[in-house]
Amino acid sequence: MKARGEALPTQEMLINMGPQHPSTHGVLRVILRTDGEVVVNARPDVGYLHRALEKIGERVTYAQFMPFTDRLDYLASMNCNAAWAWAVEKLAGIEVPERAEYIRVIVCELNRISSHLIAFGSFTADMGAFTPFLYAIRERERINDLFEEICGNRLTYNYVRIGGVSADLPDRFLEKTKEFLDYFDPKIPEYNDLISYNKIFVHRLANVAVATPEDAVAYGLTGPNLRGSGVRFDLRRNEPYSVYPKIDFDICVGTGERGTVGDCFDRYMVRINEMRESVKILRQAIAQIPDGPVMAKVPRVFKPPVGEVYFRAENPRGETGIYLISDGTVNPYRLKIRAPSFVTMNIFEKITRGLMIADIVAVIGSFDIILPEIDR
Amino acid sequence: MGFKAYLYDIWEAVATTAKGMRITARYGVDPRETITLQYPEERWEPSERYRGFLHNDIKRCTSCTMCVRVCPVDCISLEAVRGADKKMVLASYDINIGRCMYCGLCVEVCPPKSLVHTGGYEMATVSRGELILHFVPEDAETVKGRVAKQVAEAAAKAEAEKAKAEAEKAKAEAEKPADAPQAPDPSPPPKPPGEEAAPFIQPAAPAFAAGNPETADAAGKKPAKEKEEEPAKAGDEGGEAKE
Amino acid sequence: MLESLAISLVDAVPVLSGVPLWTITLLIMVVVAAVVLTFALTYAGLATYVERKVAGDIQARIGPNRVGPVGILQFLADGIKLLLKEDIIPAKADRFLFVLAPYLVFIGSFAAFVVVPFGVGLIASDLNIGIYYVMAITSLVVVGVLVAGWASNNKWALLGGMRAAAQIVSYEIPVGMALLPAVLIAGSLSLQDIVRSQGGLFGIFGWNLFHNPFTFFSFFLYYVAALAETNRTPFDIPEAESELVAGYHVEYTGIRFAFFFLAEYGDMFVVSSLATACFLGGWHVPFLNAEALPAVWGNLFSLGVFLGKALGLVVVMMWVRWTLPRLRVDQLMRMSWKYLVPLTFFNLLGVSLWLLLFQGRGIPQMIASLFG
Amino acid sequence: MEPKAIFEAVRATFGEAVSELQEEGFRPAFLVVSPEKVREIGRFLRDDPAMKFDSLMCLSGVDYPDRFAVVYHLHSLGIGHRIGVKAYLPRESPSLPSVDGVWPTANFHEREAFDLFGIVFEGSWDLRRILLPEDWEGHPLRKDYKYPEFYHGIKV
Repeated sequence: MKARGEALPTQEMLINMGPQHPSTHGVLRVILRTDGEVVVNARPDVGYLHRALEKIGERVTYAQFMPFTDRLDYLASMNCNAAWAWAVEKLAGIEVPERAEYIRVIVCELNRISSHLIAFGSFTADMGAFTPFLYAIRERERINDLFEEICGNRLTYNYVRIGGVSADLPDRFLEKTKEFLDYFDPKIPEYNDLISYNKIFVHRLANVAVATPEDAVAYGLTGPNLRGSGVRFDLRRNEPYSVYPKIDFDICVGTGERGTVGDCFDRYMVRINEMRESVKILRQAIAQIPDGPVMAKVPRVFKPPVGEVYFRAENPRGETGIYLISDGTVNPYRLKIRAPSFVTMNIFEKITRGLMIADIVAVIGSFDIILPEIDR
Repeated sequence: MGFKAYLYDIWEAVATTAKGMRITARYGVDPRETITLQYPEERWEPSERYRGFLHNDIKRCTSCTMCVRVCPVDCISLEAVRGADKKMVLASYDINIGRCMYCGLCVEVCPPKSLVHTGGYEMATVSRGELILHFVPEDAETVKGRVAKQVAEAAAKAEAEKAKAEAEKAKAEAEKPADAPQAPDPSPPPKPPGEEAAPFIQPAAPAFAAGNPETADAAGKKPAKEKEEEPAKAGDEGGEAKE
Repeated sequence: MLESLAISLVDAVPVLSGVPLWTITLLIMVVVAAVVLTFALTYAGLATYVERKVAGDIQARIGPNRVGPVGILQFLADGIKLLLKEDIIPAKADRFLFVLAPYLVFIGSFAAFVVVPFGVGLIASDLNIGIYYVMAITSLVVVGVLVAGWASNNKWALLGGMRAAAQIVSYEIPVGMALLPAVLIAGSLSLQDIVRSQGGLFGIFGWNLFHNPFTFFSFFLYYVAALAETNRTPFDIPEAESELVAGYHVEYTGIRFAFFFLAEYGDMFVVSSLATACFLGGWHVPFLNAEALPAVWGNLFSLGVFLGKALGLVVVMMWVRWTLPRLRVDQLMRMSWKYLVPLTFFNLLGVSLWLLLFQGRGIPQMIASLFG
Repeated sequence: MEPKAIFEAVRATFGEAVSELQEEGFRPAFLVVSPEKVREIGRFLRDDPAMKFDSLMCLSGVDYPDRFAVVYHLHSLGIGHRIGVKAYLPRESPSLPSVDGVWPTANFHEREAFDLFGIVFEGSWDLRRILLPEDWEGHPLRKDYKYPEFYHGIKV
């Protein structure tokens, strides 16, 4: 025993969280400097999954890059497919048939639900409640069934094409989607009862890792993470593309329901509420979808005009921006993908200061990052 | 924290926990909620558009290489040689399904629709080499050698016929020099070569020995074509059995 | 007790009269220990199976169903697998402590079975300090866990070990305090005495649970605190697979890991059986005096009832686990020191005052006396 | 604000540092600025009440045939207009001031551009390789990048 007043020398501990860790959602590595359980500094180290998609993009044609966008954010392949198609169409000025646009919106919103389900499920699993994860997976399987019918795959859909979609909707698809929506609607209150408002869960999330609106904008948070900070901004509404202007829906923002605006709980609740809005969008899109062709005339050897375009789409994880430079050949000259999760990791070091190790897990989960997108 | 808040805290914890436990209990006791599919016994039916393993119907394949060019990951390799009939003959058509990402672009562009996705999704191998699907049952070199031989034969035959025709022409010219401009017939007298002899001479590849369609007339073409199909089918069956 | 058993055995079988008494006593001890251990191991194995089944049911799945009828032999398969696994000791681990830790945890958990009153006469050793003994011997678990966390030479394991030490030490207090009302009512630390005190002809109203409002709350407080003692969700932060990967046993493999695993389930049973003995009337069957029945029937009957009650509580633990998320370490501490400790003290005070005011009579007795 | 008006306004403040407005075929339009003035122009674009470009959507490095460029895509959440800013750099030792003091989000983008193009951002608070290993040689997104045959003695 040391004499009274003589402090024991203490030392900060350096812990490697990841790249192999159950709740870093992939191969994220966080270098933690901790003082006991309290995190002094958490520095994310990304790049373990780098596949040089941008370099690949310079070697393949515009149409060939479509399957690679599947691998960008594999939980929201449809959204990435569609973002790529929209970007190229904007570059080349292709008019897409309205039915195709509606189909894209339908599949994108279905995919948004399924992506948010995984976000919800894996987040609760990170928080120690494993059961909601299984429920989320169960719902997601039904969406996967729908997608399998429409495009033949359950994960990497590669369904959207430049100028439209690869195939028209199969028979009874819209009815089945409606059935799913009717089934899914009552599930959200159930999730809320089961876990969202659970005392322990709320305590784990409220007031943890607050991203103020100013910080959120300055650090480039987008999508649900930005809205969780109380910023009412949604590209589907503020910079409308496709047929979103014709559809009525609300933008969900964090309200500081159980704590401060912009805490983990707000980010979580925005996702839960967005699933409801997606259901709303889907119902409208199903009611409005016109008949017609699903593919515009696009030459087989597709050469867009020389130019540069930056297109961004509201994906489940935020804005996926595509900066595309065309030199008039069949291959993109330069292609930069602004991945929302990648940008989100930038704020990580700032807002995790002074949290506990268990909170790091909550922060990663609340940002709903996905590694293939971070590392591209 | 006031005493009231303290008690409310406890109450909230108990109430929300009870709420959650009620839901899990309902799932726990309700057998209808079980959604597991007992995989090897119960099977899920892939949908019509399911993108499973690729299959190429080599009878219909025209060796146009569209699939090879469109494949983003270069998993299809195709070797074709120009046959005696000026059509492309597949020497080998391999798909490395270990590499394939099932994007379906190749199926979309295939002009004769010979390349299709099957519903197959089960495969396990112990070595990577087994992940390469061979659609042409024979060895590429064998096919190439055979075709080269046929081409040479056909060329020789054509040469012979040309020589013959020229000889005739020369003869005709010699006989009727005045008629010379009309004399050369673009298609010399059709003589379906080896129409009945070829299958016996070359049982391995009778189809291609059946003749040069350019030299064959319409009547001679038809039987030759029918002959073409039979052995091809046999070869295909052999391939399936191998799989 | 064992000695008297030995004497009666010698009386029954005259051949043994030549053998020294202590040998027979020792033999009986070994046999009893073997029986208890066998029970404990079988129970722990089956509990893992039940846990997975419960989890499956709750999660809309099936759970294990391949080995044996409805998968009941799954635990044997798992056990064999764990036995056959390579036993890895990390190169930089403290070998001696690393090897020692699982035994400490295992002993701490399974030695408590000795005083569990399974039935009228079914108790390995009816110690007169039963509850005290349980509290003391289960403290070995925390030593084992801490040693495991330290010896693994892994930062995650160390964090887990530290968390476990802090948690178990903190929760010992509410656990002890919540059990004391039963001791007060029975006036004895012996578990058999506590169980006997809950008899009577009031059916389930003879249980301490319904003795007075304070004991009623005591039971729930005990149950929550016991969940934390056994490191179960929502208090499983020493393992916390999503934060600490696996906590203190992250470096353990094979049979050493199995020891930790079995100890956890053993602990669950111990705390459940304590709750049963102290609050749920132990082996008492409502409206039936098991002690008055012939020895064999009485024992069988009471054994069944006791196991039913205790295992029911174990299943509730599983149900809780598959519903709730996990607390953070500071919240866990706050819960213990700010909520459970004051409340258990308050309860203890309440029970003491009650006993003082009403001469040890509970509400059911008072109601009964009203009706004559 | 229209790109033209933004161009005029920025030009009025910074003069020749803003050399041209690329409009035809560029969506959004680009202000071409001289690299050494990037930080000042960025701060002006962020703080000027008529501009308020508070959000840096994207920062990319580009390898044009004869020179490098760093491209900034800006957006204003309040006003809702967008503009691109482009700074051309020489191929030899490309470097320009970092803008992570203006928009903190620039940091990861700049690290990426540094990693994949070798563009040095002076004054950045943390300029390290981000996607590739620290000991990787070369900058793969350059058009003249040669694929390595070995990495740590392992055949690629």
